[in-house]
Formats: sequence, C-alpha cells, structure tokens
Amino acid sequence: MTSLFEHFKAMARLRAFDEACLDGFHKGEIHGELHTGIGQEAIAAGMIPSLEAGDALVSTHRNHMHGLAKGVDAHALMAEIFHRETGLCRGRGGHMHPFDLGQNFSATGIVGASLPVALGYAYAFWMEGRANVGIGITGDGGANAGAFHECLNIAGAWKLPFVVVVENNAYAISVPIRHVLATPTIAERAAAYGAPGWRVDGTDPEAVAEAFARAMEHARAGRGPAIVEATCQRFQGHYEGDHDSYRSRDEKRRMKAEHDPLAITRRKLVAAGDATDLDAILAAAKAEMAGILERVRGEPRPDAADALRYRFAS
Amino acid sequence: MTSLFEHFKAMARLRAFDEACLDGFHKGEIHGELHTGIGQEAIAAGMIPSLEAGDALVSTHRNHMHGLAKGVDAHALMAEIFHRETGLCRGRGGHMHPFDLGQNFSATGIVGASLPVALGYAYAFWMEGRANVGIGITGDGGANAGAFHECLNIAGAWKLPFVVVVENNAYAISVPIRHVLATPTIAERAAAYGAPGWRVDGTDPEAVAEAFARAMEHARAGRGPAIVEATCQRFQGHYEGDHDSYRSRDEKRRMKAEHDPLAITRRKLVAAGDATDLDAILAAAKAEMAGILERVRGEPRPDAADALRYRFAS
Amino acid sequence: MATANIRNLNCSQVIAEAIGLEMERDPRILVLGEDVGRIGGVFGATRGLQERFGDKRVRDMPISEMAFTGMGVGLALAGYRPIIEIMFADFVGVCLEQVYNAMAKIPYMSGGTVRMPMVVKTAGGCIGSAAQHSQCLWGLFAHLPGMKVVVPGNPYDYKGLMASALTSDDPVVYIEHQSQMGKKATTFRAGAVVPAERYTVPIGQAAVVRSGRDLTIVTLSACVEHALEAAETLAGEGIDAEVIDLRGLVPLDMATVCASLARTSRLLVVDEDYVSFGLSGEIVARAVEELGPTALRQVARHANPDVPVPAAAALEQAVLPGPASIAAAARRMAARS
Amino acid sequence: MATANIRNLNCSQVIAEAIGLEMERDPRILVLGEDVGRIGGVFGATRGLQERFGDKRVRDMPISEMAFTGMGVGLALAGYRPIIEIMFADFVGVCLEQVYNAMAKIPYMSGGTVRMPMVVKTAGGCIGSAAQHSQCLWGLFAHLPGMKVVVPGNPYDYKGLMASALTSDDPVVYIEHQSQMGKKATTFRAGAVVPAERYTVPIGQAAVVRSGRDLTIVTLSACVEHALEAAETLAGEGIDAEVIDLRGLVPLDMATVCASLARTSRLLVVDEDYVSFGLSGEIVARAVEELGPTALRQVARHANPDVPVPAAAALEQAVLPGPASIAAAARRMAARS
Ligand SMILES: Cc1ncc(C[n+]2csc(CCOP(=O)(O)OP(=O)(O)O)c2C)c(N)n1
Ligand SMILES: Cc1ncc(C[n+]2csc(CCOP(=O)(O)OP(=O)(O)O)c2C)c(N)n1
Ligand SMILES: [Mg+2]
Ligand SMILES: [Mg+2]
Repeated sequence: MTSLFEHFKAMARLRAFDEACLDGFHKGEIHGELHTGIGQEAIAAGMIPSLEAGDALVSTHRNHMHGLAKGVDAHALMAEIFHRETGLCRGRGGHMHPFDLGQNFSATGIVGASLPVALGYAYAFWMEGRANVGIGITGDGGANAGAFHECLNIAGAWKLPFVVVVENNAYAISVPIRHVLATPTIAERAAAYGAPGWRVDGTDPEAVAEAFARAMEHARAGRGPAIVEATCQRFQGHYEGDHDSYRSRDEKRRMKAEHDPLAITRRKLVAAGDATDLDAILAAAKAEMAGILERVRGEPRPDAADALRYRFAS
Repeated sequence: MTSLFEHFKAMARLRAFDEACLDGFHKGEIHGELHTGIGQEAIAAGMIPSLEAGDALVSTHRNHMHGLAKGVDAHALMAEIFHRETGLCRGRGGHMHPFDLGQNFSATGIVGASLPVALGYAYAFWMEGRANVGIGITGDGGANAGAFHECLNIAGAWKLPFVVVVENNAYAISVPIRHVLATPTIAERAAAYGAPGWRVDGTDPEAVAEAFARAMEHARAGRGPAIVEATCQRFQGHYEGDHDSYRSRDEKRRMKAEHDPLAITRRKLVAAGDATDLDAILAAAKAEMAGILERVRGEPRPDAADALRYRFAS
Repeated sequence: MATANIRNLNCSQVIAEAIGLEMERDPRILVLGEDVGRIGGVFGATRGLQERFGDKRVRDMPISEMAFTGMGVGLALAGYRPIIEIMFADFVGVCLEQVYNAMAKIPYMSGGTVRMPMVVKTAGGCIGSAAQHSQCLWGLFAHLPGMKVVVPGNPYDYKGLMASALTSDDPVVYIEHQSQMGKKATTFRAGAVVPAERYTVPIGQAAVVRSGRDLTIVTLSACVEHALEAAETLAGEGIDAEVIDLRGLVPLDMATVCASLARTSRLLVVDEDYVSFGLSGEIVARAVEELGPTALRQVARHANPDVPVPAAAALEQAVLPGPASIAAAARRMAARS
Repeated sequence: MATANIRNLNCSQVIAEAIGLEMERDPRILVLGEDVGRIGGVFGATRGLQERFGDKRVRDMPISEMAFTGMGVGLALAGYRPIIEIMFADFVGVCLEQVYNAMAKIPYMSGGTVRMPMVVKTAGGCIGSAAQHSQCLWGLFAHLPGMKVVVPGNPYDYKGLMASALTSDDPVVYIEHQSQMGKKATTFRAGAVVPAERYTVPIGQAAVVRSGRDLTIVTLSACVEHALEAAETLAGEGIDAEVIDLRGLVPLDMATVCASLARTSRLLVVDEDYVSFGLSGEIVARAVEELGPTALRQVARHANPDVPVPAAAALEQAVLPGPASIAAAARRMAARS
C-alpha cells in the first residue's frame, strides 16, 4: 500500500506543476485558456498506485494531473501547455488536447466526450483478454451528459473493463451540481448499469486510493464497470480569468482552510509523528517544476510556415 | 375505471388502423417506409384513460397508435401516412413525422429524440403550474440513447411532470435488448433519477392502464418523472419489407399465439362471461378504418409545383 | 436617441439589453443554457436577466445539450419562444440532431402547420482556445435547410438582429463572435452607436459598411472590423476597397453583393470559417451564377485553410484572417489586375 | 479476372466483400454498428462478416452512437482500424461531436504524433423515407477539416474505395447511396464489373465516366448514373455531355474537373445534397479560381433547393435531381449558348 507520505509527495508535484503553469499564465506566456486542478490533487494522486502502464486514461479540460498520474512526462506536458515545438503535440493541441500514445493518455475539451474514447480502449482490452482498464475521467457536470449513460450501459452489458472517475467539485463552471442532479450522489447511478459505485472524500488520497483500487480490481477481474465519485473543491476559478462571483468570499475562504488536500494530509502526517521535512518535499516539487518551466521557456515555438502540416498522413 | 371491454374496443381500432395502412402499403400506395405497432396495441390503449387533452405526447417512428390514443384524427393521420394534401402535414411529413399542435402530439424518426421534446412540454407545464404532463415514448432500443439519461436527470432534479413510456418489444431492429442492456429491466434505472419505475406486461391493457395512471398521477402531483416499461412483441418486421431473419419461425409463431393482446383480452372477456359480440367490434373497427382508407384514396396528393412552400414563415 | 452617444456598452451588454427588451414585451420568450442565469453567461450576454425575469424564464441548465435543445423544440411547440444557448458553436456536435432534424425541419415537415420561433444562440470564432473552442461553423448551419443564420459583426447589429431573431416565426441560429463580447461599442469602426430603445435590424440584409471602387470585400462577424482596418491601410496605397457585411448567411443577400460587384468586378471573400464547402464558395458561386462568369475580373477567397485551429499563437495567426492578411490578399489582387 | 463477368453482386455485397478481404489481411480492422452483425447491416453491406470474424470484430451495438463513435476513436488510439457504421447519414446529429472534434482533429491536434485510421461508414441519399432519412450530408462532413470524404457511385468503386479507406492512415467518411445498395452490378452504366480479387481505387481521384465536348457534368454517388442516362438522351439531341464522377469531396480532384472544363467551358454541377453552402458551390468557386472567371462560358448547379426532403413522391421528385431533370438543366444551358 502506498503510504500517506508517498501520496503527499505525489500531490506536492501535481500542485507544483499547476502552480508553474499559473505562473506562466499570469506572465502572459500562455495563449488562450487554462484550467488547473489545484485543490483536487488527492484524486489523481490516489489513482497512481492502481494505474498500470497498459491501462488507458482519458481526461477532460482539467487534465494535467491525470496526465502526470498516468506517467506522461512533465516536461512534454508543460511544453505543450506553453505551445512549444518540444511539447507532446508540438504546440498544436494546447492544454485541453494532450495526446500521449505511449502512455495511453489523452484528453478532450468537450465535456462528456472523454468517456466514449476510454470505452474504446476498454473494448480493446476486453477483446484482447488483457487485464487492463480504460479509465474515463469526468467532472460532476459531465456526468449529466448523455455519453455517460451510453458508455456505462455498454460496459455494463458486456462487462467491459471500464472505470469512470467523477471529480465532483460541486460546480460546473457556475452551476452547482446539487441544482441539476436528480439524486444526492452520482455514484448511486451505478446500480442502473449493474455496476458498483463508491463516493469518497476526494481530498483524502488514501480514501481515493482505496476506492479506485477496488474499482480497478473489479474491472480487471472482468466483472465490468465501476464508478468512483470523489468530492473535492476547485480552488481557482473555472478557468484563469473567471470572476468566480458564483461562490461567496466565505465559501472560498473555508474551502481553502478546510478542504486543502495538501494541508489535510500534512496535518495527518504531523499528527502521526512523521519526522520527514514536509517543507523540503514541497520545495523540491516546486524546484522541479520551476526548472521544467525554465527549460520550456527556452524552447522554440512552432513556426507559422508549418501551420498546414500534420493534417493528413498522406 | 375503464372496463376491459373498452380497452378491447380501443385496441380493435388501433389494430384496424395499422392493418389498413398495411393494406395500402402492400398495394404500393405508400411511398417509402412503414412501421406498424401491430401486437403492441395494449400499450397505447392502456394510456388512453389517463391522457388529458392538455397533456403532450411525443412519439417515435412507430407512432400511429400513440397519435390515435392522444386524440389525433384518424383520417388526418392516415391521409398523412398516404401523403395526401388532406393529411395532418399536407403530405410533407409522412408517417414518421406527424405534427398535431391541437392535440399536443408529435413524433420523430430519430431514435431517442422524442424525449427531449416531451421534456420541453413538461417544462412548460411546470412553469405554468398546470397539472399536465409531457409524455415521451421510446422503444427499448431508444432507452440506450444518451438523451434518455439527460432528460430523466433534468426532470428528476426539478420534479418536472415527465413520464417516459418504454415500449419494450425485445428488439431494436435485429438487436435483442438483452444483449445490450446492463440491467435486467429498463424500469429499474428510474432510481438513478429519483423516480419510480414500473415494468408491466404490455399485452395486458389493464396492467398498462394501472401503471400509466400511477405514473401520470405522480407527475401531475408535482412529484417528478416516472418510467413505465411495458413488455410486448412486434408482430411485423421492424419495417415493412424487413426480412425478419433474426427471429426464428418458432419464435414468431409463439409470439402471435401467446402474446396477441387482442386475443388475450378476448379470452378474458369470454371467460368473464361478457356477452358482447366481439367479432362485431372487430368488424366495426375494420369497417371504420377501411372507410377512412377509401376516403384517403380519393384525396389529392401534393402538387410538385408546391415543393418549396412552407420552408419559412416569412 | 439622446442617450445613444454617451453609452459605451460592450457587445455582450448590448445583447443582454436586446433580450431584456424582448422579454419585457413578450412573456413567451425564455432562455435556457449553461451558466446563463446566475452569472449571466460565460460571455455575459444574458447578464441581469435572471434577476429581472426569474429563474424559470432564465434557467441554468446541466451539461445536457441534447436534452435542452430538444426542450427548446418542445417549448416552441407549446407556444413559447425559447432562446437556447449553446455556449460555444463547437459544442453543437453533441446536439445537432435537435437543431437540424427537429427545429429546422419541423416547419416544412409539418406542411406549414407548425412554426418554430426558436433561437439557438451561440458564440463562434477564435480567442485562442484551440481546435475545439474556436470554430465558426456558420457554414455548417447554413448548409442545413430550414433555419435562418444570423451573424452580427458590430454592436448596433448585435442588438437589432437579436430583436429580429426574437420576433421571427422561423428558427434562427444567432452566432456571436467570442472576441467581440467584451469589446466596447465605441471601439468599433461600424455600428458603434447603440440606441437604448428597442429597434430591429432586418434578417437577411447585408450592409455596405465602406464604399470603394476597386474591389469588393465580402465578409461578416469579426472580420468586418478587420476588413475595415485593412481598407484604411489599402486606401493609403491607392486601393479603394468596398466592404460588405453580410450580417448572416441565410437568407443570403446577394443583391447587395452583386450590386457592388457590378461596379468593382473584383471579389474578395473573407471568412474566418473553414474555406471549403462553406460560405466563401457559395458567395463565389452565386456571384458567378447571377452576374455571369465573364462579369467578374477577379475572384479570391481568404479563409481558414481547412485545418483545425492550432493552439500556438503563431500558427493560429497563420490560419485566420486578420487586418494584415486581408490587406495582403487585396494587394495580391491589385497587383494582378 | 476470369470470374469477373459472371459475378452479379449487388453493391452491398461488393462492400461486404471488400471489408472481408481487408479484415482477412489486417486483424486490426473491426466493425461496430447497429445491426451490422447478425443480419449484416440493414442494407446488407456487412453480411456474413460476423460469421467469419466473430462477434467481437463485428459487433451489434445498442442505439448509442455517441458512445460507439467515440469507441472508434479510442480503438484507433489503441492501435485498431475501426469501421463505425452510422446507419443513415441523417443520424450523425447525435454523434457529430466524436466525428469532427475527435476523429477528424486528433491527427492535427496531436502534431502528427497520432494517426486516426478510422472509417465512418454511412448511407446517404433518398429512397423515399422523407426528411430525416434521406439526406446526403457529404457537404457537411467535407466542410469540417481533417477527414477524407469518399462517395462511391458504382460497384467497382464501392469495393476499391473501401479497400483504400481501410488502408488509409487518415480518418475517412465513406458514404453509400441507399438506393444503390440493392442494385445489381450489371445494371450499372459505369463500373459494372467487379473483380473478385482485392484491388484499390485511390482516394481523391475523380473519373471521367463519359467523354463529351459540349459541357461538363460534375457529380457523384447515384447522380452519376442519372447523369449518364441523361447524357444518352442528350446525345440523341446533339448535345455531347462529359460526365465526371468525383468519387468523393476530400481531397477534391479539381485537376480532372478543370482539364475537362478547359475543353468544354461549360460547367453543370449535379448534387443530391442541399445546394447552398456545400459541394456545388465549392466546385464552381474552385473552377473559377483555378481557371480564371473568364475561362467559363456557362455555370449552373442542379441540386436539392434547400428544403428538407418531403415525404410525398411528387414533391420528392421535384427537389431531387434525376435523369430527366439533369437533361433539362443541360438543355437550358445549351439553349443559352
Ligand atoms: C459539451 C460541452 N458543453 C459545454 C462545455 C463548456 N464547459 C467547459 S467545462 C464546463 C463545466 C464542466 O463541469 P465539470 O464537468 O463539473 O468539470 P469541472 O470544470 O468542474 O472540473 C463547461 C460547461 C463544453 N466544453 N462541452
Ligand atoms: C439515432 C438513431 N439511430 C438509429 C436509427 C435507426 N433505427 C430506427 S428504429 C431503430 C430501432 C429502434 O428500436 P426501439 O427503440 O426498440 O423501437 P422499436 O422499433 O422496437 O419499436 C433503429 C436502430 C434511428 N432512427 N435513429
Ligand atoms: Mg465540476
Ligand atoms: Mg424495440
């Protein structure tokens, strides 16, 4: 089992990555939008122990942490976010559209569109009789899209190795999920697909890790799909530049004070008497990501003359 | 409560209507496709007692019986099916696309597309505080489309007066629903939307009537959506001309011998000692529909010169 | 109009104003869409409306576009005049079914017995969000018959065309340009003055926003401002460009275009949408059909060269028309003539 | 080719044969769609394949097009070469998202690091099923960049183009014409002989299916046969029409079209798709761009006049091109010249 300390280390890297992106964004170095996962680190971190290289993970507009959890190279990912030729997609995709064939990782900017692609992988693994899993990430908002239903039904009917992770951060942009959800939880929908569903505290990496491990075992064992709903809070606006007027000052203050997965985990480690210098862990993560950012800054951007390349193979 | 005899009368008319269409089809009088509801009469018939004029009903490619149940004029509907200027839609729509604003009735040829339109009506009634219901019909196959999920979730979240009737005839064209459904029934999915769901024998008009009445009361009372799944058999091929090779001869023989709602109801009436001449009822229904067909046959078809009319209001 | 010259709204405010005026006038109008209520739209074009008209008439929807676009159809059948907001035009792929097979076809399929007074309001165009959030797609909507396609390019038209869309008995797709939503009215070269009162701009009428003798630039949306800027530059070089703002695709006002071409005989179509199988080809084809092939001395198109919009700024700039590239295209024509 | 002249398959059998040959050759090919397995497709174009290749490689899907089109994308990412069947082109409105924002864009968005060898196979065109089951929509697909759009019009091409689609590393939309699926090969004027062996027809090459001096009819799909029939009639009246089968829209083979126009200088585009903002306008525009406006003496389009396909036969006939209406359009041009 992964120790809480290991989770902390993983979370520190995930946060530092997105903070480096934020830094660049606020210096005007990213053209276009940016969605960070800050506040949601425990979910990606909790997935790491159960992810195998052969598994496939398809994420959303808020995908950096999932990419890192899946083993995508941090430099290649950051270079893509900053639109460099050295990026995963040579700067063509941008932060919502990273593709890493080697890691079976991809994402989409269209809400709900991640799940069908993950299901395609699940079908492939099932056909091949491989004990791998296709994992689709969605937000709470995305779970209301029709594709959620279509995919879980198919996976349920044929017992495909398909796991849906719902990052329930309580909002789809400004719309509170509780205003637009027919049931108290998303996880309970699993019964409609003959699948198990677990709702866990997504600020607790151990809770996520346990539920995700259970879901992955279920899927790997050929028993069909599973849903893991992890509740969490998104610290930043929906995207950088979002006025975020839909959450009160108080709500945002409490969110950071009470629901920060790094702070919570740190308190637990300290309470358990862990002697490690946690500040050093944070500093090392920061330094790693700052180093990557520096490297990215020096790398070339795509040349306008190449704008028509790559549209067709032939 | 509607008597079994009344149900029989209603079913006789529904079957006679589609048999008249079949007659015309096989004489080459209908250009294009035809989908009949023969074998499924008990469902539409069972809905009649609970349908009010102010309710709205949105149906599928297999819609004739629902239209008649909702109060659409049989002549106008048949004239549309035979593409006459006197038809509901002046022969422009055809049998998959009847629109009757006065009866709040419409249909679509796209599977799954009926429910969102019915939900729009439900929203209107809810806004107006009217005790009316938007009813969406789908087949078993259509219940796997994403729109099913999106609509039921919205209705569940806001307690909209929305009833989904699933005509589960066990097949979507050639695909058996049991091969592509994650759960034993469709009705049990209702829990995922905080709604009640009932599965009933759709060859028994009284069972349908009871479940549909319950669903409609639930919706009218402001308690949100409900699902009624009615199992049945489709006697004809999916469309006229379908080779229907996916059902064995034996399956088709048993279907007609054991699952004919008219024959079943007739046996019950006879067993209960009902003295009415049921053959006379059937003959009267046949005569009514044959008369309508004769009238339709004499009516004008659209003029080619008018092909561009009606595309815009202005 | 006394207040007109002191108002300096941005385009999203102008749209919200238009919708508000229509909602006051007509209780059958309502707005369904993601984030349209509490925050008044991600681009602000419905700001303040939920407070004024309540959360039933201005409703925040879940991310269930197929359902709520179809609800628009149902609401129209039930006698309402819904505005359905699809946040970005790019997202129409999840709900096109209800747009083109239901909304657009029901009037015709019903033999004129049913009208569909429904507005699909969406934002197209590019502000740097790459391939899945930068598309115009007006060519796609226009290809599918039965809906009017309205694409304003300045504040005056944003307001007046929204008023017309909301009084039309036909389905209307109303496409904003993302980049213009936060742009102040007074910064526009055309249509900068927006009266506070209600007015309408007719659907299907193009506008000559700059007169010129040498060539006709036919365009719409944000490219109108780009073309006007280009025309100013060109004027300094002795090239006198006429600029026509189509203001929409369906109906397409070829009379205005042809009248201009009859004088200039040079056509440059500028379009931010993909070049092939869309608006720019249609303009060229109709001009040739209506004026005869020999009436035109030069024809050129400047549009996205059929690639997804790339993320990197330099690539993006290379594939989208802007003032400099438009001027360059015009210069190439001038050099050839 | 000894067997070629004694084979009289219909087009759907030819397609099934092509897919079968490719599936034998390449284990990465699989077919997902509604009714493609047990009954081999509602039009029969996958008949017999499930028996030969098993129910994993030829899979009957639930009515969940968004899911299974996206599965195609995932399968292509996982190294497969999926064929996704969308039963009728009209239904693409429920899953266009995965077609245009994922399948078509991933190769470019990934900077060429990912290829999408995926085929969306669908049936377009009209056989009398009215507005929601009769659309061609190839103009829609072609407008959206990143996918090749292949539209065969005869048995030989149905087979050879399917083979090419299944060996292409690019995403391909392959559009059959409903009316041709049950049509026997020997009844075709062009491409009636279908070798039993594997062969390919290159994607993006038009074919001159009839040579003529007086005008060039550019068309595709079922209209090729209509045009050939019209040309025979016209020949009897002294009008000698050249007929070009485009065989697809992307890439568009303008070289063949322009070579013909250089001789005839009269262009008649015939298209069963909607006339505006689609294929026919694009052909006219590119011809004018490439040859110069003055090279063409006459230009005309004959296509669906932007209405949903009506149910009644007489109305349907009035809006769709057929042999008689094509001949009439050609005669009108001849009369004017
Ligand atoms: C089909 C579609 N509809 C709408 C959007 C616009 N949009 C982008 S993210 C988002 C909210 C997503 O909410 P959720 O799924 O909860 O993810 P979160 O952003 O909270 O992580 C919306 C509405 C989109 N990208 N795609
Ligand atoms: C979105 C969509 N996909 C596929 C079809 C083709 N199609 C028409 S009816 C049908 C089967 C429908 O099955 P079901 O919903 O069970 O209704 P039934 O015909 O059995 O009454 C299919 C696949 C369609 N019309 N629309
Ligand atoms: Mg969320
Ligand atoms: Mg069925």
